[in-house]
Amino acid sequence: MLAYILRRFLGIALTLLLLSIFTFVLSRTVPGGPWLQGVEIPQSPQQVAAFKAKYGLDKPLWQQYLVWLRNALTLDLGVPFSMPEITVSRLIGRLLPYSALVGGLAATLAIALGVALGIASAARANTWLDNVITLYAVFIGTIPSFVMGFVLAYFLAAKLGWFPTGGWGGPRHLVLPVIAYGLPVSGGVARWTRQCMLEAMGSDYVRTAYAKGVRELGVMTRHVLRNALIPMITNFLPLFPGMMTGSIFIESVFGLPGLGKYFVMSSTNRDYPMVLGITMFWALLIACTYLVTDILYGIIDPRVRIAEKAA
Amino acid sequence: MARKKVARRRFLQLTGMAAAGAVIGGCAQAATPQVVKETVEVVVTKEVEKVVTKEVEKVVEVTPAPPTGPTNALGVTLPADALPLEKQYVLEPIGEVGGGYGHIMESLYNRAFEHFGGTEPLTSLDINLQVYPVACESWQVSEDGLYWDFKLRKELVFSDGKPITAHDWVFTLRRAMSSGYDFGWFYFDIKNAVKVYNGELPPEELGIEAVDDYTLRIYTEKPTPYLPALGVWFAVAPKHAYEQYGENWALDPQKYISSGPFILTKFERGVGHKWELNPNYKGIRRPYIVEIREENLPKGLPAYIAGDIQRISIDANSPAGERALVNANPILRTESHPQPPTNTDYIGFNTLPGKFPPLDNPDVRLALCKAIDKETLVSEIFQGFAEPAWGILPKGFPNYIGEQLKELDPNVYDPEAARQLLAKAGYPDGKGFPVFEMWIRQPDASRMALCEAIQARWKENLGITVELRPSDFQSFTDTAFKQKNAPIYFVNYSLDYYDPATFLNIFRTGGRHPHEDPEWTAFYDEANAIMDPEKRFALLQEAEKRLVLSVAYYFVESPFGIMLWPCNLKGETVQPNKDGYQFYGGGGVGCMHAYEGMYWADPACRAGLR
Amino acid sequence: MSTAVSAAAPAVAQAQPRYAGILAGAWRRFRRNKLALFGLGYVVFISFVAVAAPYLTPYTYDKINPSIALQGPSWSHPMGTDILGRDMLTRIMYAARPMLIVGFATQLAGLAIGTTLGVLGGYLGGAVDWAVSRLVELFSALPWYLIVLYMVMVLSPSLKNLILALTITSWVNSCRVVRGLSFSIRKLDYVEAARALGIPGWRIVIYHVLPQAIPLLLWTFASGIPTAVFAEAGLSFLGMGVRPPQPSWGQMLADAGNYWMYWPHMFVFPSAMITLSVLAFQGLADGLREAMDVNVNI
Amino acid sequence: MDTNGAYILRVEDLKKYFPLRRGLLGRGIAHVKAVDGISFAVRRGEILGWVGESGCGKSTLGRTVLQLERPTSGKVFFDGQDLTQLGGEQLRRLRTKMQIIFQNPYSSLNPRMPIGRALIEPMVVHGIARGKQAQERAIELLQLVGLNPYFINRFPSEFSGGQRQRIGIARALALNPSFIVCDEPISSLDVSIQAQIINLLQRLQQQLGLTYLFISHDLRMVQHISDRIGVMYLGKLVEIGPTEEMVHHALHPYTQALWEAVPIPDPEVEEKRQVAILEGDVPTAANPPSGCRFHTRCPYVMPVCREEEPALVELAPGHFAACHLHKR
Amino acid sequence: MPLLQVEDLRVHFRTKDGLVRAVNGVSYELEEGDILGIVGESGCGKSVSALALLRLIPEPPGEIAGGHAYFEGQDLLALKRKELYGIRGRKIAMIFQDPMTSLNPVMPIGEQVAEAIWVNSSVSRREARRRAIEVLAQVGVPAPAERYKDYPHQFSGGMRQRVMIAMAISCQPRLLIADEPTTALDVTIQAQIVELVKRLQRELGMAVIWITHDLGLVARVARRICVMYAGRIVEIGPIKEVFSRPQHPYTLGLLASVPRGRTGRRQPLRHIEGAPPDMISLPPGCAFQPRCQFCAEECLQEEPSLVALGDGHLAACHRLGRLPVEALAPKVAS
Repeated sequence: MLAYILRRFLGIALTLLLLSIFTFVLSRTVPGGPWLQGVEIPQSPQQVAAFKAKYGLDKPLWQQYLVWLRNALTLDLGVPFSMPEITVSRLIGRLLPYSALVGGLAATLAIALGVALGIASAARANTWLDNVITLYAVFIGTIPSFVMGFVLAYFLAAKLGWFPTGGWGGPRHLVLPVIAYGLPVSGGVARWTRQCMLEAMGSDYVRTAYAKGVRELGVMTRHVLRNALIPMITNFLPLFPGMMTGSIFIESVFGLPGLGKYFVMSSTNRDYPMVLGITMFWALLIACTYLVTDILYGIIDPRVRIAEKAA
Repeated sequence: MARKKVARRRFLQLTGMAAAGAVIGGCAQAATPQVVKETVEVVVTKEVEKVVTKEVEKVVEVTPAPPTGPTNALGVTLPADALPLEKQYVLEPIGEVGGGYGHIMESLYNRAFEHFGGTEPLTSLDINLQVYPVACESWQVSEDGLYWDFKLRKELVFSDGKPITAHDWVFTLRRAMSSGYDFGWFYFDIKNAVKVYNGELPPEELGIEAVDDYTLRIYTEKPTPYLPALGVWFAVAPKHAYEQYGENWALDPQKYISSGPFILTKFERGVGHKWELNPNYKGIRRPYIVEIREENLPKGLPAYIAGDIQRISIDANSPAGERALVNANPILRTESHPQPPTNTDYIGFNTLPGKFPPLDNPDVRLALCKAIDKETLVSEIFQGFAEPAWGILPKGFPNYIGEQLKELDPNVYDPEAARQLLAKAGYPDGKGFPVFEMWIRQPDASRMALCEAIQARWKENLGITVELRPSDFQSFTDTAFKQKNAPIYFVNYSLDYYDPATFLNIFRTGGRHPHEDPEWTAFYDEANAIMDPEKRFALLQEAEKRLVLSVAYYFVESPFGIMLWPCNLKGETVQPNKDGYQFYGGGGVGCMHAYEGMYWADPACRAGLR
Repeated sequence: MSTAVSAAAPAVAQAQPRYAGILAGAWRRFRRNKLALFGLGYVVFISFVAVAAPYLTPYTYDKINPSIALQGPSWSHPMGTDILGRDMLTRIMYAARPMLIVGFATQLAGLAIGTTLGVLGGYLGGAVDWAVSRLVELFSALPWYLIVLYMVMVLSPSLKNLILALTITSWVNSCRVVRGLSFSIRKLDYVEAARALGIPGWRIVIYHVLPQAIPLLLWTFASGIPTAVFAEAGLSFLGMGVRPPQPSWGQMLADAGNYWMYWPHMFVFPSAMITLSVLAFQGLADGLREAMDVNVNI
Repeated sequence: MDTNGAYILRVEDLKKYFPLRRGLLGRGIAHVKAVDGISFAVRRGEILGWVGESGCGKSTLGRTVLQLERPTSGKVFFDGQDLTQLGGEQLRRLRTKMQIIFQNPYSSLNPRMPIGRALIEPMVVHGIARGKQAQERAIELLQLVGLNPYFINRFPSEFSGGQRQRIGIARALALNPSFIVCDEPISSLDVSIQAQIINLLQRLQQQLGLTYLFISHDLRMVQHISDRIGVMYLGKLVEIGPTEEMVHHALHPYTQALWEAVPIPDPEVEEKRQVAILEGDVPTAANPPSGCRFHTRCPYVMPVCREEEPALVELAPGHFAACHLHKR
Repeated sequence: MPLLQVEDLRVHFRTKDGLVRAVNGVSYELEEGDILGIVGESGCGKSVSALALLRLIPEPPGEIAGGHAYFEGQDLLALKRKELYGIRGRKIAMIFQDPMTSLNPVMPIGEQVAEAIWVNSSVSRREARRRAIEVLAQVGVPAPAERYKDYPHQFSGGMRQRVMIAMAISCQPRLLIADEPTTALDVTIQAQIVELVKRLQRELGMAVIWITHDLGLVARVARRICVMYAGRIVEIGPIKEVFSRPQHPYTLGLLASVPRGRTGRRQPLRHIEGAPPDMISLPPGCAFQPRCQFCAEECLQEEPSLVALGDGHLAACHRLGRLPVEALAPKVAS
């Protein structure tokens, strides 16, 4: 197991390395640069040179990369060009909670709602309830989150005044973004849950369970759900980092603080350390989530666990 | 996206300028009697701070006669209809890096804020856009016009109690010009500024000097009649803050040293900032409001209607429909305030010899200009949110002569004449004319539509094909202005200060444009240096005419917007000025921009808005 | 030989002649799926509309006519007009173009890259497979929305760059599908049989491995298109989508988003088109997979 | 055993180990010893039956013999040529002579290839026939296996399991091989179909003079069709000999137990019969028992069995067994 | 009264291709303590007819289209779902073909056995656990207490099937339905399982329905045999009777196609031509008619019904008694 995790970490490290090279090269090959920042009159070559020297941009590309890499290995992602008072790592640390809260809560909502609906629709497969839920799942999934955001903001905020139209202040400010973000995703979750449940329900061991006299509730909880959980978890866990990175639209609609906005900003500003730092951070988070998912998979599925042990 | 640029534009738009040529005064002018009275009080008791407070308290006790509201930490008593102090705050969207400055003279990138709450500028503009002294009491220009003496206010102190002296000003400007401050060109009129900025001379050579502790002398390269107007961009920074805390002192509430009426009390990057009144402030900008909050805010009219944001601007680029929505709502209509145009869009041609023939042929360029029916296009596309531009100065700007320029040949739509001109140049019906790209800097929907309409006119009227190349700010600047590789470009310029020079300066040879005209530059420089305002303006008019006639540029339109703020925002500075324009909090940077002269009254007038 | 055979072969079995052929069978199965039929119909219809838009409408998508701005649906403008007085129906029709171009181009490119890599990895195994798996791993760990955003931003927003950026991420799915399938097909008896028959590797890949991937690939293809539609809508919302005045549904939606209650027609129609497209392509995808899956045993 | 021509195939100490992934870099440390040192030979024109329980490595043996899996070590002489030494291309050309019939008729046919094309493809690839000629030959082949050539353009999904197996056989015959590995060709067929296929295989063998390595777990069928039978247990060949001998005078306790366990379709016999049941489970091939691999289940286990691995010895003419009981 | 009396059982599946009449009028009786073997080819309805007794047919697409199954006087097919729980596991238990997929892969085997106990009786979980260990020991799982927490995949196929059997007999049912329980196992293990079931049957005195396609196995296990073809019973009767005097051509063919003992090597086997029919479009008349060498005109017209031949031996063939039985009689192994 330990060896497995170590091997996976090597894989993640390699992934991150490749990604950093890709992002690094991409950011340096596009026209423009940070020193052209909103300046109507081009700066003098001396100014640009001074700037480049200050941020080490005068060195050959590979040297810059190696410097970045060396620092990154000590978790030093550099200082954003545009925010000299803070490091990229600290900025991520400061803004992550907001993205994580919105994305995480939305994912939680999506999963909770979706799983509940999915189970209900699988348990009553091919009934009107199933049809209604399937219809909901299909349609809700076709609505982009920002559209949902507009609709909710109008009704519940602008019109009824129950919630603020946006901004950051407290739990009340979270309600709309989380719903707007989570609801469309719940459709997909419900469909996948239903599929997993049905798959488990059609399996031989469920037939065995019925044959030995277990009642429906028991079959559903002890046999169907326990097995369906495995593919569900492996699919739903990556939703968390996925939704955290995608919260940029919701941040934009509701004017929330978060990493997404800063990523967009940094890209426009050619703020290399920020772009690279945020990208690498999310990639690390996503890769780790996959790893955790796989480990968890091994924990909840005894077949995998033992196979690992035996091997 | 256009974040950087948009932010800056907004930042500058807030300096909203009114119509009709205001004369730049050579002497101080009091903004309102009330402010003067305050000033006097402070002057009298400047030695001991504690006395000030007591005196102020006394004033409150002694004169209860008119019904008054609460008194804030600066001792300013709010009008009777004001809401309690805890409601007297200004809510601003958090700076998206670009907007504003931690300290006005901070170096490249250190921008986090968007107002002059924490710094004292040399001069400012009142709501009538007249220059008045802020950190100085008065100024005096030398006989030859080559240097200016600014008499500084002796009572001013930093928030830590240290007096603000001319040495601080000298330090601030030297630092700004030698540390890569990205708006350094604001100060290029100062003697040796360009060379210091480019690192060719040491900062000490900058033409700025402390004659004594309270007299600041600024030398200029040549006579610069608009220097006081430029003074809105001169701010003072505490030398000891740099020495004590290093570069980033202005981004830390623990270290922040304010020279203005507000002081930073919270700074969480990306999350929120807060400014509160600086009780040690002794200057003349004395706001009613007690707090500036910068937060992540929602956007759009619904948020405005719901009261979650305090102001919103609507222009031709706003999401579709906002204007109609405002028109449909009587309360919103009362809350909307048109702003004067402050910028101009123009098309530039790369006339560098041999670079993009035949664009170096004035006849060809004239043909291109005459093929555009500007008036129709602008009114159709901008729907009242822009004035057609006949020269670089936007309508209403001092020395605006649009009516005269309109008659000039390049501004007259005449497709037939255009065709003939083109034929004369060797391209009958556009045959053989190269396919050029028109680079467009950060087009929004309406500008893009405009460019496409122009593209269509050229095709229809001249038979030539031009391809549109929308581009981001960086790539555009790099290609069009630095490499000078764009044959045709569509770009915008916004005012920096309140004088025609702000616009005309950019057309000087050696500036950003791929067009060289030393003759015009010489003429303009001479005209610009004339100290007699009337004579100078007359010659500048001539310069603008020549600029239009050079056909290196074709001026298209000056867009403007409408600012909405709640009807319960009251005070002197939100009143209409002499031209009928109203500015939020006095108009923005350079114009009393510490939100002075405004306060929140009872919101009853907004009832039923939802 | 054959004489002996015919004597010994009364056992000629009656192959049930119920299916006329593989395609007919597929079509028969496909036809039964209502959603898939709808999807197919929609895709055909919308493609026709996109191509023939100039001939279907008397208006142009960019002609401004402020005097009739913001009108609700009427006979002359069935979907109303937008803020600049442009016919919404016309814009909706033209907007099908970027949707289809982005969707098809990204998926096709992704398919080409993904299939090649997937087959190479899955069939050849070994070091090639290791490299492909690392690549897939790399791209699945990408915060892909950010990458797309970043690429579109730095390369300047245009249809071409949008496609480029989306392609970078769109190949991963098909690669994973093909790799997994090749991997399992490689172990199937008929591939073993082909090897036993001395059929060269490239032939095995082309004739025996790849055809099996077709249903899944078609499915990935069709179900990837909604992703592209969403991505385009999202980028348009952030102002990085298709350039105005060229219309796209996402952009129209983003424009009208905050004002949907005042001019529902500006919001409802693009929104409905996105919903319909996503539904149609998903339905088509599911239908295709079901229909093409001749062999339930693999 | 080595005579020119008498033996079409000779296998010497063949081993096939599958590595188990383990360790930091996934290097295999443990192995599943699917085939662990097996030697035997197949006479030209005979049917060599090969039995063993699932997981004993009999299918792996078949594939390794044909070099579909490259052996870990050992030699495989086919017509005097050592297949293990041949490169890919040489081997590919030699494939015309040796073929395989698979167990599962559903997975052994490409579902997206009409059966005619599946038959023609190998001929074209090997340049045996092309165009019309190939078509004709395909028709012949279909007739040969008892299928109506009318269906030549149909897809496998349109055929029943038995018919598919016939197609699989036709495909194996397409290249005119002399040696065919029948890898459990009937075990996934219905009872009434099994006999059809067995009969077909038998007829073809006689008609075309083929040699079969007939792998199956169905002892009755193996007994029915084979000239000789080999019995495998956990990767080892435990006994091999002529069918009569193997059935009536099995020497190895495992072979005996196998015959004992097979039910006889006659209730009268079964009623009287007292079945001696072999206890326990088959151990895993990844970790086989020491000594004789059968000792964990053997009713006659002796101390030596745990220590020492018995060698395969000829105990009667052509009858070999690996058991300490029969040490001479 | 017999323990189980099945009358005209019909089970249909509604598939996209059409209606599958999987079980098409099946009737038989089973006495207490008897062992009935049901044989037939795949798809003949033998498993479905058994699953239908416990109402384990997935509905939809399946449905019990008619018939009765009286078990201890109750019609199983008419029971309410709640009442079924009193039967399943407690009175009638079932074991399935593939013990790997039939056991819950994420539940320890001990718990699965214990579950069968506590859902069917009001014992505590602890008591259920104790009894589960007992039952596991009874079916020959070595060290059941230690292996209680092990998961199915840690067991060999034979052991898994023992666990399945343990679950089935844990409540001492009156009837055990074994649905091809040894098909997935090796011969030596199969022998073990067969002996185990036979032993338990003796010990517990339960009746067994043993479904298989292996004629040898049925000869070893069953006392009566029921041959099914295309959803119908074609022949049923005491095992020795049917084996020695098969009356239906299909039974004849099946018996003939099995190589018998030590004879007939190199002789072609007698086999039945063709393949089982497509259950969606059954041939007219007798379902076996397309493959029957004795097919006559009447066989094409009408479905034959079961005819009693005495001694509980029944067969469904139009040409009963008119077949050249001797010519086909299996050569009995020496």
